[in-house]
Amino acid sequence: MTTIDATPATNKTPSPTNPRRRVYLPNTKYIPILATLTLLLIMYFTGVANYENFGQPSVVVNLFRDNAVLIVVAVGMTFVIITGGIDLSVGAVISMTTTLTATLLQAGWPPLVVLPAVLLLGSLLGMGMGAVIHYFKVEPFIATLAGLFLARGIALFINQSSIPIRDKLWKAMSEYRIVLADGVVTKITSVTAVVVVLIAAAVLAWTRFGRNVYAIGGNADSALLMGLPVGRTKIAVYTLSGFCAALGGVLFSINSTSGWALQGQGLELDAIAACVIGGVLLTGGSGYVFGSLLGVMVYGLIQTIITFQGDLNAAWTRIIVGLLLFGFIVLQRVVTRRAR
Amino acid sequence: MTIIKHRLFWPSVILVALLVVNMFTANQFITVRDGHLFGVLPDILRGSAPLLLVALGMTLVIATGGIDLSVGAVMAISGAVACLLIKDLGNQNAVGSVLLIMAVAIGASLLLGLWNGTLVAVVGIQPIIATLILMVAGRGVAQLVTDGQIINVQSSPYAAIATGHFLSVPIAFLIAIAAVVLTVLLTRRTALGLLLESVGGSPTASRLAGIRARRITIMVYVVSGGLAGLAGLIYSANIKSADSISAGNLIELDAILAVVIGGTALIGGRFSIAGTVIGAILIQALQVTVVAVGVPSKATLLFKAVIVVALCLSQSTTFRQKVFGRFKSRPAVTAEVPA
Amino acid sequence: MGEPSPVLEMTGIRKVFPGVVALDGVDFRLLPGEIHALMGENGAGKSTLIKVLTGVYDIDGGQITLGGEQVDFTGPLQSQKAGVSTVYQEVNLCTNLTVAENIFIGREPRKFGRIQWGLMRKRAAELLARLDLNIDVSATLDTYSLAIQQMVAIARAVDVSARVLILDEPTSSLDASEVAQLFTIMRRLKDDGVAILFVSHFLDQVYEISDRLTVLRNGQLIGEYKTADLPQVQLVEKMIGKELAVLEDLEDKSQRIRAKTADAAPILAATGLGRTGAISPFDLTIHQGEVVGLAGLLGSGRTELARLLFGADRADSGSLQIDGKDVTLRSPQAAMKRGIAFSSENRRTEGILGELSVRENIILALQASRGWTRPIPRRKQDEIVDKYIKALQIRPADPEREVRNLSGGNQQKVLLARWLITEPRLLIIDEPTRGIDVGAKAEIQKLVAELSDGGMAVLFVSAELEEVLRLSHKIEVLRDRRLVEELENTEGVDADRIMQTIASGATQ
Amino acid sequence: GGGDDSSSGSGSDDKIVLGFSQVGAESGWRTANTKSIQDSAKAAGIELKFADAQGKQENQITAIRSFITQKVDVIAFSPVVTSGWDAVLKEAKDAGIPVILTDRSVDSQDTSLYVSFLGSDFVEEGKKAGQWLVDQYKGKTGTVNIVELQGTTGAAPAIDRQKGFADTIASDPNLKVVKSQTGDFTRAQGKTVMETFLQSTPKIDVLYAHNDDMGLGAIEAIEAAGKKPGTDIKIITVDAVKDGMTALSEGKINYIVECSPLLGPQLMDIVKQVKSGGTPEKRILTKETTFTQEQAKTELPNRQY
Ligand SMILES: Nc1ncnc2c1ncn2[C@@H]1O[C@H](COP(=O)(O)OP(=O)(O)OP(=O)(O)O)[C@@H](O)[C@H]1O
Ligand SMILES: Nc1ncnc2c1ncn2[C@@H]1O[C@H](COP(=O)(O)OP(=O)(O)OP(=O)(O)O)[C@@H](O)[C@H]1O
Ligand SMILES: [Mg+2]
Ligand SMILES: [Mg+2]
Repeated sequence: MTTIDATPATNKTPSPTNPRRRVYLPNTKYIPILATLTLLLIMYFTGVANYENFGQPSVVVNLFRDNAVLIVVAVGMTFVIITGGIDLSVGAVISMTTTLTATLLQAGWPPLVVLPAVLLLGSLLGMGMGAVIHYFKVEPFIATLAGLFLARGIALFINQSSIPIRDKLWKAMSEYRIVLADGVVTKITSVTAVVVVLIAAAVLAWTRFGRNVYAIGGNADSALLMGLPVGRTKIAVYTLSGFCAALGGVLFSINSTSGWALQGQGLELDAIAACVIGGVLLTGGSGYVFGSLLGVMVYGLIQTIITFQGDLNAAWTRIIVGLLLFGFIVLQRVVTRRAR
Repeated sequence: MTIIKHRLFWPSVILVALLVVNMFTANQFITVRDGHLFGVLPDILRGSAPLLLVALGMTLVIATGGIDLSVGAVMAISGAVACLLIKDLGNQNAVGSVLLIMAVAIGASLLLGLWNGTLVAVVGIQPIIATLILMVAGRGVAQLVTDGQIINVQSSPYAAIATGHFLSVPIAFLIAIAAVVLTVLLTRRTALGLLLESVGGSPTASRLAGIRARRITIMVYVVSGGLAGLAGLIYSANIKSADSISAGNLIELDAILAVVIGGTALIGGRFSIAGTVIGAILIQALQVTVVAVGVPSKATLLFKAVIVVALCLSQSTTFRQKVFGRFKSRPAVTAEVPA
Repeated sequence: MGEPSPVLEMTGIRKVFPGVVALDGVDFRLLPGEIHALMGENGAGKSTLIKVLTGVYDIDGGQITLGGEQVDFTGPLQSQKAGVSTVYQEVNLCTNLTVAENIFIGREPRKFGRIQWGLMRKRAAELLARLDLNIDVSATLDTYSLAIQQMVAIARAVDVSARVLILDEPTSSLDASEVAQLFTIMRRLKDDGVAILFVSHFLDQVYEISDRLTVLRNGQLIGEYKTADLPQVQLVEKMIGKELAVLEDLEDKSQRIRAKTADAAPILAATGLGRTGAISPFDLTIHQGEVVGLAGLLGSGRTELARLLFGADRADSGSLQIDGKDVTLRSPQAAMKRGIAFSSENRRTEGILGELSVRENIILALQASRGWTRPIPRRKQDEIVDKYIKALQIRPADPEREVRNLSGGNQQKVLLARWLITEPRLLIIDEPTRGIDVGAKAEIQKLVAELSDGGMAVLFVSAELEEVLRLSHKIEVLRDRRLVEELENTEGVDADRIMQTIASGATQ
Repeated sequence: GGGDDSSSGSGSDDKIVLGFSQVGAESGWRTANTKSIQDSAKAAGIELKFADAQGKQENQITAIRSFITQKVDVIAFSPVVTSGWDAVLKEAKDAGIPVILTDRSVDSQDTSLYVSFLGSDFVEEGKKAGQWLVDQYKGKTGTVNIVELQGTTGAAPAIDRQKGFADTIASDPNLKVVKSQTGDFTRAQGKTVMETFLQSTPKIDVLYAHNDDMGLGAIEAIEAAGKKPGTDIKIITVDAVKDGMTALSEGKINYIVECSPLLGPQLMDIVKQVKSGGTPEKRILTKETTFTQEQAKTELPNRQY
């Protein structure tokens, strides 16, 4: 044990880097995303080749508009899943938000009060669930399921039927057209969604909070021992997800100028699926906001293809969606494996 | 003291509480009529059979760290296949043919489970997505099989699996219990349970301990498929028809909830079949209670939310410590140590 | 000499886990500018004392003062803020993050709230270079071996300017030169007035570096001593409560060499076996009853070599013969079927199943090889498990306890037991004595010797060269992921000789 | 998927292209509705772009927008909910595509957003069911205990059928809804909920189910409890699908209010009318009736769905 000087320090580790990493491939951690993107493009061009009008720019632009809510929700979900959690309450929070928004607006509340109020409520609900998950060590699944029941329960309790929104601001937002190019129009909702994605991606990649999210997902026990604010971060991601869901609800209410307690049913599963398709690992610790965005795009594109196909009844719609999903996932898997 | 600490204590308490409520609201809680059990309790037990079966398979899947979203679709397919074949029977009451058809339907479900298992264990797709594919497409297939309509059958042997009685006990419940017993034997009398928990606990460590994780994973999905198929048969026999649209709709959520209530963690590892049984019956009892007490349908979800919140808090050791711990003074803790 | 007032003082600390009193009225003091060793057997309560101090666990009694003020940390975050920097026993880092992130997470260099990645990587690389570690800091941590991870953890802890530095078995998988690097840094910090708490089962290291030491046994304080005043033998006595006799038997090397069955048929013969990026093709034969040691520096490829022989990784060149027959090991099962067992160096992620009980962990491999349809009868399980709990002195001796609640050293023993009960013909053990106390280590070494006398072949990997020398019949020296030399462990072979081989880099 | 047949897409030839967005496939009734529309489109020589919304408003909005992108000639849809169509309908209007509502209405204040609404009136159906009951118990004394199996909570038909029914029976203080709970429009739920109703209600005289399927499930439960459906407990349902009519003719149901899914032929007529520049009536009620047990016996052989 005392023969240290026999090894001249300079002689040690002549290969400074891991040889496996010497060849430059696109960084392996981005491979799933790149694979998803490639496959998405392939899918898109297959659509263009097969359907008339599919190549119009508005198809792509509408993808963002039609899936604005899902995008926003998936962003929040991405944070939650990266910490190794799950949030089932998002769809219900959307319904609660739309119902509440519509009810309050109908009751004559000023829209500029309603907006922050519902966003705050969604965040608070998220925070509550996060707190229960962290402090009482309740499984995220069951805690957020309770949140689901609660939020939709509140919505149904407020009003079972759909409530129209006739508020001027809401209507204006709903009808405001942003002209991107000749004949290519988009709406506030899609712009909001894109902004949310950009902000979230920046937060996840560049801030301390973002890194803590990954650390917790990698190993929550270690993160705690490393002195990271595990509790605070966990609560924050659920708050964030609640906020995103509430924002999704607002977008929903803008999109449809109405509120309804059954809105957003099953949306949680779509959001989770979108994240996972986009390469976020359900076990936590890995994934990107852009991945989830791509996941939503895959979902949206499948829907678009189905509508363009136009001759599928319910049964075939489901089967084709399943098959497309299957094809996509398996290809993604194969491509990622090859590249590794 | 120790019994209160048991993780199934609080779910059991809530279950018993719900049953007690039903005791007061019901005309009959449990009686014998026409030679078989009758009343709310038998109704709850019978009604819980499909959920129990599905949750049972889900428990094993979850133990390996997976999840099976496709159970509802498998239920729909199995019921559809069975009813379609039975409808075309010359004599719908021929016990032999009906049994054969049921075997075919379950066979189909096992194959669907195999498909899931292969996607997860061989292709390496995350379980939630792998089974989502079948969840979406499978119901489409079921709708295709039934042509979107409800297929009616008039087969008393088939109906019996849901509504019949054997030794005055509902057959559906007996089937569920038989499945539970079989699963317990399968997992605890063989080494399967241990290996499952090991794979769920850490796939890497299990592989290095020489466990054939792949085979085991495929197997649990197959079992889950088969049990879902059986549940689908009971579901459709109960209404003597195949309803491909609503059969097993959203049951995956209830099943997962039952498993989690039963104390099995979603990340995999240790599982408790007894817990799942309690969980499944609890959910059914809750549903019945909601109707029996006459909770208005717009408040139903709120009512459920309260129960689930109570459940999840009661199961949290930390919560109990923080709330009930207040009553005890700190020195008391130290005092009991020497024992 | 007037003692400076302690920077940290713990008095009457009591910590109870269900069924165990882990600490019972322990006092502990740490003076500024000293290196203080905390000594005790596996399960004595060292790690628990540390976790109690840093707020991971609540205390059930006693009090802690830091810098004269009473503290009650609610978590590592608080203690870290108060100037206590800690390396916990099992490497507690996030393997999904890069090396640089692991070092800096929680205190990343930022500008306008945005992390400065470039700066962070640069600083991380510099920091590691000071520990003589030149690795790619932007690679994720899971691409590195456990030893490197341990170095990264150390780097993280020493970089923060702390009042108190706690190192819980930081050297358990490091080899001599890394240890030397670490000690240099520790001395420098000590000179700066940092109080260092150091845990190690290597007595040499303790005597080399520490000023004072505190001994725990069974959760109780035995005493606090000046290192210089307490001879090794007495220290061991205080730790285990009785005299240690086992070690002596082994020292006679000539005896070991004689025991070797010289011309038995080889169990395993590898020719040109290799895996790109992991280990260059190598030749190796292992005979029945032979103990083969692997020596090399950190990252030299010992673990990779061992994994190939077990089928944990697949070889992509060369061939492997077992009992004279060509085989390709596609999976661990394939190797196990041929009588090979492998205990990984990374017990936390590749070894134990924390949720399962001691009994289940022990029988796991045997059960796996029997298949799920043939369970081991419970009576037999209990019998085997009891036997090994006794033989390896696993404590607490409760087969139904969850393994994750065992102390690190005891977990290691459980793993060893797991493989011993499969009665392999070739036992590959990677760092089997990592984190194991003196007494148990001697027991394990004795056990290995006995097993080899009984005809079992053993491939023994350890960062502790002396151990390799003591046990092996022949020693394979690795360097830069290639096997550079095979040495018969004869009279003239000693640590110096091996280090020279490594340094000169002779090729096969 | 193929797509060779869609090359005829944007009305480049004289074939009319109709984009139809269906609510979903939540029941046999809905499937019959879909079939009717698909079949009659084919018969009328109209090219149908069909999209299934799976019960989600957002999907439906997406589908309608997609129809606009695809430049179909006419859009028709059965709204999932009543509110929230203004924006998308305006887009259609701006694109110059006429919109026809089928089966369910929307609550837009600007009625110029759609050209016509073809469908039944759920409130009216509830009223018809209630009226029959009022007539049955006219002049009788003693309370009549009614249990109600509602449709999916929050769904428009469920809300309206409950409302129409409740409004009508309010005229007779003896008629009392003692229990009301959702049966999700499905047989299985109908059966389960009815089982509990039977267990927890001392005396049930009448069952009102928001659709046939729930009623049929409830019949199973009633029989299992040893009572005679139609006699011991009077049953009223809505829809009049074949299975329901069979039960009605067998005397297990007492009264069914029809809600016809066969909107296809009428819809195609309107489409053609719109396309050729005509203005159809704003509100077209589907031809619907009610059935008693006797009427059912004669009608049953003609039921196709
Ligand atoms: N979380 C826990 N739950 C229950 N018992 C525990 C827990 N952590 C530690 N113990 C028990 O407390 C005792 C002290 O363990 P500790 O880890 O402090 O030992 P140690 O001195 O660090 O040993 P080693 O040298 O093996 O690391 C052991 O008996 C152990 O089994
Ligand atoms: N000094 C180093 N420089 C770069 N990479 C290293 C170094 N040491 C180890 N590694 C990485 O660690 C991985 C594991 O090496 P391996 O486990 O075979 O080494 P070992 O000889 O067992 O050493 P250890 O004592 O670390 O267990 C290798 O894949 C390599 O990428
Ligand atoms: Mg320790
Ligand atoms: Mg190693």
